[in-house]
Amino acid sequence: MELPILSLLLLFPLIGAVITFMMGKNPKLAKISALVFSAIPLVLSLLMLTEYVQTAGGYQFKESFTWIESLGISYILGVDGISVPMVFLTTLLVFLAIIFSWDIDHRTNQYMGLMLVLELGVLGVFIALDYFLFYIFWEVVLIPMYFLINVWGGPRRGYAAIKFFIYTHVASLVMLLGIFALYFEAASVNGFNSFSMETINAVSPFFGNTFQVIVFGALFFGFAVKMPSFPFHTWLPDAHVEAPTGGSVLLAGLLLKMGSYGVIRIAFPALPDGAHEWQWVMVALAILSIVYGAIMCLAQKDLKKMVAYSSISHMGIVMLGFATFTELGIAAGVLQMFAHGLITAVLFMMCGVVQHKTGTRNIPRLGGLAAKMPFAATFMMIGFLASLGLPGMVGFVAEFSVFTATFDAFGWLLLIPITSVAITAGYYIWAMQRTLFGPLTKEVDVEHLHDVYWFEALPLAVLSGFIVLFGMFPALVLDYIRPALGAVIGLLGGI
Amino acid sequence: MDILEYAWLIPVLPLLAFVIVGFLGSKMKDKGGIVSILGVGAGMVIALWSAYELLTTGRIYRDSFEWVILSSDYSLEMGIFLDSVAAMMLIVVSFISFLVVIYSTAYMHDEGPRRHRYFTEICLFVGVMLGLVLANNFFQMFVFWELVGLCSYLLIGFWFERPSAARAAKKAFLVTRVGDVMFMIGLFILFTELHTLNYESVWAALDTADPAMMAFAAFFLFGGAIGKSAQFPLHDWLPDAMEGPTTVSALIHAATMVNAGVYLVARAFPIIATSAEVSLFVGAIGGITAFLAATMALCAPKIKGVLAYSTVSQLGYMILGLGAGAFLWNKGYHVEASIAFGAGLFHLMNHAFFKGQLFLGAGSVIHYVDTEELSRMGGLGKYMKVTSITMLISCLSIAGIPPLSGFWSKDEVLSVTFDAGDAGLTFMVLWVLGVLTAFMTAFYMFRMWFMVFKGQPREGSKQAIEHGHHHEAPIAMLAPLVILAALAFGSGFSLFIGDGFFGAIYYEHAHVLSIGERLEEVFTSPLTYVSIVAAVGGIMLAYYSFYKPKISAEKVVAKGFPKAMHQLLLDRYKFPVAYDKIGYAGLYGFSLLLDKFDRYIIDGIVNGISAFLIRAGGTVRKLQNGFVQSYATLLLFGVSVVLILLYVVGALR
Amino acid sequence: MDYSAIYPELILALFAIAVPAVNILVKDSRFLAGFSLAGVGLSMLAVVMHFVEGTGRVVFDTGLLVLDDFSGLFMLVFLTVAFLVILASIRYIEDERHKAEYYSLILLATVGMMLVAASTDLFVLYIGIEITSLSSYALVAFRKKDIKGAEAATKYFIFGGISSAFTLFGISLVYGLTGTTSFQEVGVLVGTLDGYREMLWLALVMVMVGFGFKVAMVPFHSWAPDVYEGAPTTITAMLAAGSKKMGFVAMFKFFLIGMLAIKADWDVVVAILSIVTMTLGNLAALNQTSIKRMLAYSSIAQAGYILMALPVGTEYAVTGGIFHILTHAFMKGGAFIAVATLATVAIGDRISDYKGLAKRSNFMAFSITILLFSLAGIPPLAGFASKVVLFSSPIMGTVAGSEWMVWLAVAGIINSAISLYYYARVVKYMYVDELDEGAPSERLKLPKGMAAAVAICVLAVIGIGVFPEYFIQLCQNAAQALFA
Amino acid sequence: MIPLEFVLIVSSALFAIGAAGVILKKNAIQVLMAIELMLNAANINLVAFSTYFGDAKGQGFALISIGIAAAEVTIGLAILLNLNKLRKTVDVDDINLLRW
Repeated sequence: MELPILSLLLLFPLIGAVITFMMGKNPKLAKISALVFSAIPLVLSLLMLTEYVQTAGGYQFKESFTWIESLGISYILGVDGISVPMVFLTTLLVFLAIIFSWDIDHRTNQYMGLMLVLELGVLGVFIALDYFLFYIFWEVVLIPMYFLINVWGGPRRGYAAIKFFIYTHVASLVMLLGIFALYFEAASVNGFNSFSMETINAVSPFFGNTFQVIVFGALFFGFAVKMPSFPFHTWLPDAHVEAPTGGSVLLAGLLLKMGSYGVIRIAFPALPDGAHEWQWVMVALAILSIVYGAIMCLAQKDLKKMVAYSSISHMGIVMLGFATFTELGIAAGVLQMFAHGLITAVLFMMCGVVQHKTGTRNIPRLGGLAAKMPFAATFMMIGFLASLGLPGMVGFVAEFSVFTATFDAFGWLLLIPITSVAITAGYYIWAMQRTLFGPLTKEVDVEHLHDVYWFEALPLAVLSGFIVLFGMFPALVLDYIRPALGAVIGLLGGI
Repeated sequence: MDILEYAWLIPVLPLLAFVIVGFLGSKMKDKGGIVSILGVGAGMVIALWSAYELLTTGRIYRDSFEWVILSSDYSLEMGIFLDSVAAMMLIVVSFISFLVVIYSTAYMHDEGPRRHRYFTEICLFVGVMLGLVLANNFFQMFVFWELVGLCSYLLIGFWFERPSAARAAKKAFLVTRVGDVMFMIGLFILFTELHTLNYESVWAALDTADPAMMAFAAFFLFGGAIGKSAQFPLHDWLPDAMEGPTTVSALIHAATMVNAGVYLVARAFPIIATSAEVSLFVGAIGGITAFLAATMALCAPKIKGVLAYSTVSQLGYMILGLGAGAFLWNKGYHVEASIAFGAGLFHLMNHAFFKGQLFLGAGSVIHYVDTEELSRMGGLGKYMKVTSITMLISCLSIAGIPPLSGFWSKDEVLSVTFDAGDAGLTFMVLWVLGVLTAFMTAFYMFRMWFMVFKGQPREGSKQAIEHGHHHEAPIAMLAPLVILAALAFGSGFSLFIGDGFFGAIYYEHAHVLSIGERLEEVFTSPLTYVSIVAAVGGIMLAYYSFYKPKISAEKVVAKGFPKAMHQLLLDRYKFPVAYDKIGYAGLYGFSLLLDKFDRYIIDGIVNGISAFLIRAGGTVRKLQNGFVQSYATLLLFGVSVVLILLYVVGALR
Repeated sequence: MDYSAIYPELILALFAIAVPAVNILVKDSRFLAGFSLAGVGLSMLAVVMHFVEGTGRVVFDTGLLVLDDFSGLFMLVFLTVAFLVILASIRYIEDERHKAEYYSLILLATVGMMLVAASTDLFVLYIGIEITSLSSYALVAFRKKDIKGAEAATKYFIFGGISSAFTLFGISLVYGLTGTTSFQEVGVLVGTLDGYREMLWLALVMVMVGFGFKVAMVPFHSWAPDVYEGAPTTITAMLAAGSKKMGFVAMFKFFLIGMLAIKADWDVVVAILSIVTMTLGNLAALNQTSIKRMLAYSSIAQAGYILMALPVGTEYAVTGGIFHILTHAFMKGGAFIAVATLATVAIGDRISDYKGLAKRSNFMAFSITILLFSLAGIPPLAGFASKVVLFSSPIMGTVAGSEWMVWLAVAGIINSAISLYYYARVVKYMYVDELDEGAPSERLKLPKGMAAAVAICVLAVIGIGVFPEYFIQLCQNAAQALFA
Repeated sequence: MIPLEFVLIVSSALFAIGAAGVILKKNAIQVLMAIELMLNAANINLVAFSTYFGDAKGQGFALISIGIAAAEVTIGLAILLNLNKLRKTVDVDDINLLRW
């Protein structure tokens, strides 16, 4: 038998976390073990990328064992074209985030261990094919993030951490109720209990309409909070502002994706009719998030808070793409998830760098950094430009296709979200002008201003490389995504 | 061998140079100057060669591949589409880029290590600009369109530590971005209506497409051009863009990038031509821009300012020509239309040469006197012979004095506008504006020239002269000046080479005339003399007010309406203020408002809930007062309540 | 006559009586503890034998007591609790006098609980409850020098007296209405008593008071926080994990066998009570300063969750209820024992006393974290597994057609979200906050027995969480046995 | 013989009096006695019903519950004595150290 890649993907972070936690005495060793144990999943995911048969579609590398028989819960793992890029993104970002956090000296072993636990949770979410399993991983993610914010966070970390914890916990519990409803409804159709996604989604056409509408509401609430979509977004800025850089990178790069992933993996296939009934709500929220988030960015003084709000705006684009229910829109949405993961990682790392070197993230107090730290400035520009959708960078194709799909589906309604393209350019370019350019400000300690260290430059360089690579050859990702969409579109009544 | 097979190298070689300079430039002793010259030069060689191939054989070269398949019915392609128009653009872009890069090696010499960044960005620019020219579909054009925008942003902000430069860069990016958004919308319309963005497929599909949507598409695409070619009302970024190095102004903001908009209009010409309204709109924007910019140039205090406004104005001419053409086509005058089409592009080419030359000349002047203020120059003629003479040629050319290049193209543009006047009266008005513009152009160009090279040296030039470098700029700077001056003089004669310009570059109907016919056509029409008179009149006025002061400009603008007008022009019709009002007061203010909303309403609700719960917890907790008898009472009370509940529910059931 | 049905009770009762006698011969307290542990062990063995042999339902001669999967499971729960409590008590009551009585009382209380589990008749059930109550009154008052203990005992006793009076009166009414007190027969007869509906309701409520008192169900809960706080912590553990569960057993039997016929009359009311209970418990727990009191309120909230099973009333729901009782016994028992453990090493029961605990004892901090998160229902811990079954049961009901049940689930999840706040607070104190300057920072030397007890609970919580299958099976069988 | 209703009325009254006493009396001993009243009210019921049905079960149970009540009183008094020793009071209004 060939090796169970997916189980190994989960196993190594787990082992790594345990081992790393034990290295309280020796921080250096803790870092190295964390690095190793995050490198292994990265290798595995690369292996998976090569082994995966793009054209085949459907779930591959499947593993399935009965777990809790009496409730029909089983341990089912599998990946399709939607989850493959996410898995790669996860392993990559965790690995880089660990490198980036090389200078963590406070409770190093715990920090690194938590990073690995986080990886475990997120990977689990992306590869679980059983609703129960999915939910467990979904919740597992919260705890390490709670500690990351709460122990290594900024001044108001206590507030931010508990807000994040409870807000998203409420959301996931509501989602859980929805999953229960699905479970019983499917059981009444099938005549046997099962939490397996495929089993439940297979009978989704038999679910009553009102049932679908209500349950979709529950699920969508859970996901909308996670994405986060206006008006359920307020936990995000606080969490980001307080979280340590590594935490923010994973929070924005991966945790938000879990929300949109849930929509495409669960809400749509399981409740197609519900999706159709809710379409306009989704569109409205998506557009609101896009424009609202973009305008909010203009107002922000804190660089990191600005980036946080930009995440809201960009995840709105994902949602908009999904809400078109067209192959183009959904494919673009998934691509945008991937793109945003890479880009936002760079942005938050840069926030960390600026904070680190200058001791402040307050845009008005910054200025002229480009003169003293050219490399940092370059990375920051790459991040900003990629995020504002510059062609040749990964974000552009996704954004462009989403808007194409939007015009295709909703016509002139496009004119509202498209404004964000200009506004986004507005706040990024303006922020660049005020932080990187102009004369150096008094507030910043010019003498000791130091350019990026190796452990900061390396991840940034790698990410920038990927941003450009996938920007020039989006097909590299899209060829995984597109064949997998047939199933979803089919259920949604497309194609 | 067929050189066109290698056309893809045209952008790739400069981009190669970009990569090499980018990564290794800092190590090189000249910070990548030579490499850039080689890269751009090699690109130019192939470009000129293939342009020659194209123009002589008149063939069209196509090549493309599917870049990314988005979905079963949407895919984006990248490719090459080379026709005579592209060939003309190739000549202009590659050649001027090459000259400018050479010029830069000398001009930027004092910048030291920073040249590394400069050459990197210049190479990138040349590469993507050529890519834009090669594009075979609107999407690809948009991709490179954005990238040239990026380069312009970076290069305007080259001296980023200057707040003014940083601000100018931001303004350039954002204002053009507004245009880009419209461009994007246009793309979406085409894409969803026709499911392709390939030039030829789009042109072919026009007859069957929904005319209303096509009109919208044309309108939005032109919106892109408005931004990039600095047309009214998005023109105001270009004057600020002069914060960049003069070479950059010459290359990007005079000769190449700003023409991208015109090129877009040329490519979208058939789409625009489907709608009379849009064509009219295009023409009107062109005419208005030409006029407004010219007025602002009249009293611009800085040498580069004059040139910047003049650029905007000339771009207006081109757009006017194309708009008139589209209008004529729509009205069925196909031959005139194709001439107009050619005229616009003809002016594009000529303008690229003489304006490039003027900027480079201005560069060498600034290089010499270290100031941009016209009021601090003067009397430099005898110290900078080459510069002054070459610039004089360009001035004459742009003023439209026969037989220099500017004359031919400007005359064509005006005459086609006049023709369009038959079909729609608006164009008559535009023609009048055009003529006035011609007059003003002649005036402000010579105002500049006289103020720089003639009269008594004012303090700026005095210092320069006393500081005793009485020598002209180095050869690396002079050579490009001379070459360009030659072209500024002669590029117009392309009318008489082979089938002539209009025989090579036209829309649908070639317009081949023998030299005699051409000359006859030009010099028999009264319009020609109108424009000549306008030009000469402008020069005369300038001569008498700035060289042999019979008229004192100061006196004229000293008081009353002229004064107010003068001030208004110096304030650029308050456009910068308006932009700031929209940007800061409007959008930023609103965002601050929204921030409050977010903080106190949306987040307020969230925090409110938790606060409420905790306070409720406090109260509930206080109920537990510790007296066992109150507990007992609660118990009794509870029992009765439960009983009542049972009855109530029982009743309800 | 066949005593096999009551071997467990008999064994334990004999040991309970024997402990003081043994004390006369052997003074060593550890031996006493060991002896009583042996008793618990033997009794457990007896129960386990029943499961192993799979002798279904064994009835004691006149049918007042049975040993089936339901009662057996609960006997196991009670015995386990007793085991843990005794194990933890060894060090906890070292310096007290009358240890023999202490142990024997614990055993007696357990016997009472087991009787309740085994009973098929209201009278027997009442007797069982009383046995437990009387011994636990004494246990709460066990620390004679402790003012708080005395006060707690007084309150517990007075409140308990009242509620048992209510129960007795209620039982008498039931007896008067039906002429019988056997659940089965009552269950058959209540359906026929349309004329006496109101009377029946009165009886139902009065009986409910006594049971509600045990499970600390609002509005009969008010004794719980005070008593839990005042009592010796090990005893608190027993009250929370043991006698509380006995109350549920009684309720299951009374409502789902005795009063099932008129379920439509009371289900909504009980549902409301359950919601009120969980909400009030959680709210009051939000800003407690004493961890014991916080846990007391939290166990009121947990009682609210378990009460869900009654109004839903399906076999699945009862499975969930039983499962949550099972897991809660470990979570809450473990939590209280952990508090007791820390008390023996001079860490007070203020939440703030737990500051930086992770520095001083990783084991304790970790254990408490696991137990609390399990209480909050964070996967993959036991609390989550049981909550899944419990909370999904009303959804099942909803999907099956009775829409109002969904509110039970909604209230449930909202409450567990709220509860997360105060659980996380403790965790934050232990892990996030640093030790204050000058505060003792040397590592803690934990008493073996107590640590072992805590460890057992933690392992159980994790084990049940990850591999719940077997336990769910047990609970299912129990539920089936109940409805049989 | 006395009709059942009368007995029930008496027992209910007794129960009510007991309940009132529990709430109103300040002295813990009196509260204890009030509880006893409530218990006995229940016992009266049991006896009455058992005679009414004519089966001995009720009476037997009444006897048992009296026994239990006795035990309860014993423990109760013990607790109160200890309380009195520690706090020098058996007034229920003085014992609220444990609250909130």
